[in-house]
Amino acid sequence: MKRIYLDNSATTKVSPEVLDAMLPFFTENYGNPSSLHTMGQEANVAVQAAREQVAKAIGADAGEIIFTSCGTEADNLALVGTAYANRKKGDHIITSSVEHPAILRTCEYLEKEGFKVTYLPVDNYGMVSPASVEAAITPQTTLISVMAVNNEIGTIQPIKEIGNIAKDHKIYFHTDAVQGVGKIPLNVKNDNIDMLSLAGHKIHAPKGVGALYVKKGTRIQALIHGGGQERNMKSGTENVPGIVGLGKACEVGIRDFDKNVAHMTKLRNKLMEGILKIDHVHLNGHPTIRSPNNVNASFNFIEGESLVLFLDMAGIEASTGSACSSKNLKASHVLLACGMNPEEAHGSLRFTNSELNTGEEIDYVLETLPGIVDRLRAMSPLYKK
Amino acid sequence: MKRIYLDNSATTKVSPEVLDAMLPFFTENYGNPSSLHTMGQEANVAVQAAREQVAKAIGADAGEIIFTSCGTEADNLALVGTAYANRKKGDHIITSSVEHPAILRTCEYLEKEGFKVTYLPVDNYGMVSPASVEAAITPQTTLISVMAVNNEIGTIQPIKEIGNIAKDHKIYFHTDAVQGVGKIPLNVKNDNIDMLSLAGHKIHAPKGVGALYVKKGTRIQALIHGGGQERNMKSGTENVPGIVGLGKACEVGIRDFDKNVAHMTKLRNKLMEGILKIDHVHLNGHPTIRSPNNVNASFNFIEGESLVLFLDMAGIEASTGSACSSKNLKASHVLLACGMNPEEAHGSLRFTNSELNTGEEIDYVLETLPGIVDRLRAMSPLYKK
Amino acid sequence: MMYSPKVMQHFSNPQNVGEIPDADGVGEVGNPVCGDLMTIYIKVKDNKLSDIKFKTFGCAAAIATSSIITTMAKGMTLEDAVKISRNDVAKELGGLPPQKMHCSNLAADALKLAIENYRRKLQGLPPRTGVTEGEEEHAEDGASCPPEEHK
Amino acid sequence: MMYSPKVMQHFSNPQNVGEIPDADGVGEVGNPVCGDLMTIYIKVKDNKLSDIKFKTFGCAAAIATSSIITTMAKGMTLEDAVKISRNDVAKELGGLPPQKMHCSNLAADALKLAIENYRRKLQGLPPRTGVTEGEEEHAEDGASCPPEEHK
Ligand SMILES: Cc1ncc(COP(=O)(O)O)c(C=O)c1O
Ligand SMILES: Cc1ncc(COP(=O)(O)O)c(C=O)c1O
Ligand code: FES
Ligand code: FES
Repeated sequence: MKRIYLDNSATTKVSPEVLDAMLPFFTENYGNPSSLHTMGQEANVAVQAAREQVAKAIGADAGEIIFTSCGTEADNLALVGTAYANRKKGDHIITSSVEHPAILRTCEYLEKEGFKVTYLPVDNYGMVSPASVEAAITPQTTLISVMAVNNEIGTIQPIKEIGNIAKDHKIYFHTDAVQGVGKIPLNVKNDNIDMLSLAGHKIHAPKGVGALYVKKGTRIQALIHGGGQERNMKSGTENVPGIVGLGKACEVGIRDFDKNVAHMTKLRNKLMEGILKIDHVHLNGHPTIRSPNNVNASFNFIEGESLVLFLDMAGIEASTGSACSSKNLKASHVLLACGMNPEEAHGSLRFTNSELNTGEEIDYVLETLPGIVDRLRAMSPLYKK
Repeated sequence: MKRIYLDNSATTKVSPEVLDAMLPFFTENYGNPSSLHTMGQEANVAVQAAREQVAKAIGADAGEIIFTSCGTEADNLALVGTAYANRKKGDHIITSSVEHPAILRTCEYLEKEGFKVTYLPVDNYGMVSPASVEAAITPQTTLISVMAVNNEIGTIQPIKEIGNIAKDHKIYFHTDAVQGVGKIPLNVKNDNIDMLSLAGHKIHAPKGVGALYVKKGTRIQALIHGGGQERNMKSGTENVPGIVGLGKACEVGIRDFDKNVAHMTKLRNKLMEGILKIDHVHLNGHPTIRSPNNVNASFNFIEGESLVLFLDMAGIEASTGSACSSKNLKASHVLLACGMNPEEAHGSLRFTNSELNTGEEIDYVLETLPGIVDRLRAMSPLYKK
Repeated sequence: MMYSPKVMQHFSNPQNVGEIPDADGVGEVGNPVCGDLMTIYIKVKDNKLSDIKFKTFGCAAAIATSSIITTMAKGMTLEDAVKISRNDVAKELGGLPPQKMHCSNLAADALKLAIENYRRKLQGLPPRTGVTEGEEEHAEDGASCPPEEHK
Repeated sequence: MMYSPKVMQHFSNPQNVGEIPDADGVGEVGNPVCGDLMTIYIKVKDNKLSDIKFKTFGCAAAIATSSIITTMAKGMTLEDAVKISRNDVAKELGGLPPQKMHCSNLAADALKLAIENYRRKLQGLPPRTGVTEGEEEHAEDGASCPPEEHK
């Protein structure tokens, strides 16, 4: 069966261009970048070139990029690293209630360690208001962390406005842009961003590599100690093929940005319009200020995991924020923060496309989905026609 | 020019078997192991299979393996994770003065955070005495961390004896076995090991993946917080291809263990004997209780970086513990801990082979090295014939 | 796949879906806030379950356990049916992931409640409900399973 | 490569290696504990450096800076030679990695000392030494370069 992959916010296929760039570093130029010999220095040069590519994609300088093992590590380094390094200045952090667990769990850890965290509410579209950020600032605030694009509902946050507020108050501003790179324009200088997290596997680079941009002069300390790689901020032998892949993906992502965004937007709109024709369905997230690749909708009376698995049996790969698919059985914190009731939150379904998807694939989804929804509703005690 | 890679303790070539196992996970089975759909579940199955392979290589259970991004992260997680989780019980850690920076810098970080660390001395061969471990134990000791095989001089530590002492005193025992896997027999049950670090790129798996074995029941907390992957101990989307590669390398490493060790030992002995025929040279590390792949020798009157670079120009890739090749200009802490004077420590040269090296390569090194040593000595103000 | 083939079989092709308008007993359990709600309808004849149907709002495990318990219970005496335990259900399905074990509880509870309500009816008592409201943590032990969060 | 082509060229093929047994001035600087020791020998004729040789124990940068400074200084007047600065040396080599800048200091210092000792000799004074002992930190700024440790 042909499979239709529409879960690109979970992870993406490594693109052939990226894989080609990586391959020599497994079996030919496999040196350790810290080694003095030719093989080592070649690896070192490749890592530096990738650093330039990543920096360029977000308007940073190469010396401001720290390679990490994933988006989560970048988020942890940003939060824990600046919280501790600036503890003398203050102990208060501002974030939003719709962040990824990589931010929320880390903030909870910091709370256990004595820091204070404000979790800003969002509107029904999952959007943080810049005014609420400003209102939450105290003399103890050292860091504001608000994501660029929400991973569940695709809402784009007003990061430039938040960056300006942070700058005015001389507070560090971090944005988790794991879902933003390649989807929205990002420029750390224009947007007044002090730290920015990204992850390779969301942009057709491999899993196992991410990066944190840290503006020159930012006070931050390491999470992982050792041989001093990555300017002492992430010790451990560099994941050279992964880093090369991330560099390439950034280069390609910028090169093809307009084309990709136009394509993704077209597919998204088509899917969104088609889905919203189904009864008792409503869109989650902002209707227009949303990621070009994200459609998230709630299907009343049915539960997301069942929906995802029925779609999977039909060859369509999507995801859900349903509690039934998670360990703690709580419905998606993002949908709840948007003011949705738990029953509806359980029935959420997320499709996230990429430049690799096609219009025919969307047609097939729109043909297949209504029947599945009907079948599940027929089984549901909540559904009375 | 044909290049002879003899820096396998720095990093290794990914073996074709390993790369083949990994490749499908970049562009075909690229799902996120947390995803419910087929692609995700296939990735999940692959990660679990790799967990079994890694566990088997060290006599552990699959549920006791936590995948990390490198050896350094495994070391940090072991030390920081147990230090904090057991802080109520005590605040004292015992380690050795010849550990890798991944351990030493992490211990220094813990000292800054209020923990107490004993750095045990070593004998002239770089060996820790089990009696010194026992003597250092206090009622506050919660963790002993001693490496399995030293990365610079190859000395094999008496970890089984140390494990027994730790067990008798009900103290956790961690061993950094990054240089031990595939070189010496390791069995966490027999050796009374509670935690063991390993890294893929030292055993022909790729860079960007490592693992920490944590015995069931060990109190440990996470370093990196987020989505709860790896039983909450290393959040972040799993590096699926890397993990698959590490699993495969462990399987192959155990399958070919005897053959590889015999081959490496033969090459090592040949190289060691040849090098020791050069004047004013002496072996570093233990003459017999050493890694089958390691030759480390000091060449009086000359400096290691020059030696490495001249060898590199002749196509031979090796490494040195010379201060001149490092940021802080201090000679190798390992050689100094062995009681060597700094001048001699600056002249150290390390060759580390693997099963991929050949006897002809060693012949070439032995033909080439003496001329280079002579040339450098002729330039040296320390050398008077 | 996180689910056994038997779970997937019952999930993709569930048996005895529906309502019994003139049911002798109805057992409704679950908590929509937690994303699960299950109703089991029974018909009783000669102290045996002559018919049984279900409706379920919930995950694949919830649907599969509902389906399998109806096939297990159909034709059983009330005494035997009431003894079907969570483990019986899980075993019959070839196992369930740890965090999904509570779904098998749900199915067993719904059947028990349907039988209890049948008996209460005979005694002229009003039916009981097994539906709870509000947040609760009812996961058994998810420690060894990777949680699924939106990535 | 961490080193410029010019550094590698002077390192792999150093100029003016050796001693001058009847040197007019000798400058010896460095610290073997830090892994570097450098001796520069000069012959002076008509206030010019008619010959110059070096011996160096140290890294590639130390050897290359020794070599280049001898080629730069040969034929210079003492006044000009004594002015050769660390930056001149580094520039001539097409740059040095930050943690290696102190090596270029070393070469400039050795030449200055050789000239100073030549002048002291003319005045009947004993030569000075630039060799230090014991541990010291003399790295300039290694912050932006990856440190090399045994892996
Ligand atoms: C003994 C030892 N421990 C830890 C490490 C760190 O491993 P990695 O570079 O994969 O983080 C290394 C190698 O660099 C090592 O040799
Ligand atoms: C917004 C956001 N932040 C952080 C992460 C964590 O990234 P990773 O899984 O690479 O650690 C993700 C994806 O999982 C994400 O979508
Ligand atoms: S119905 Fe919620 S976990 Fe199964
Ligand atoms: S001589 Fe030590 S760094 Fe150059």
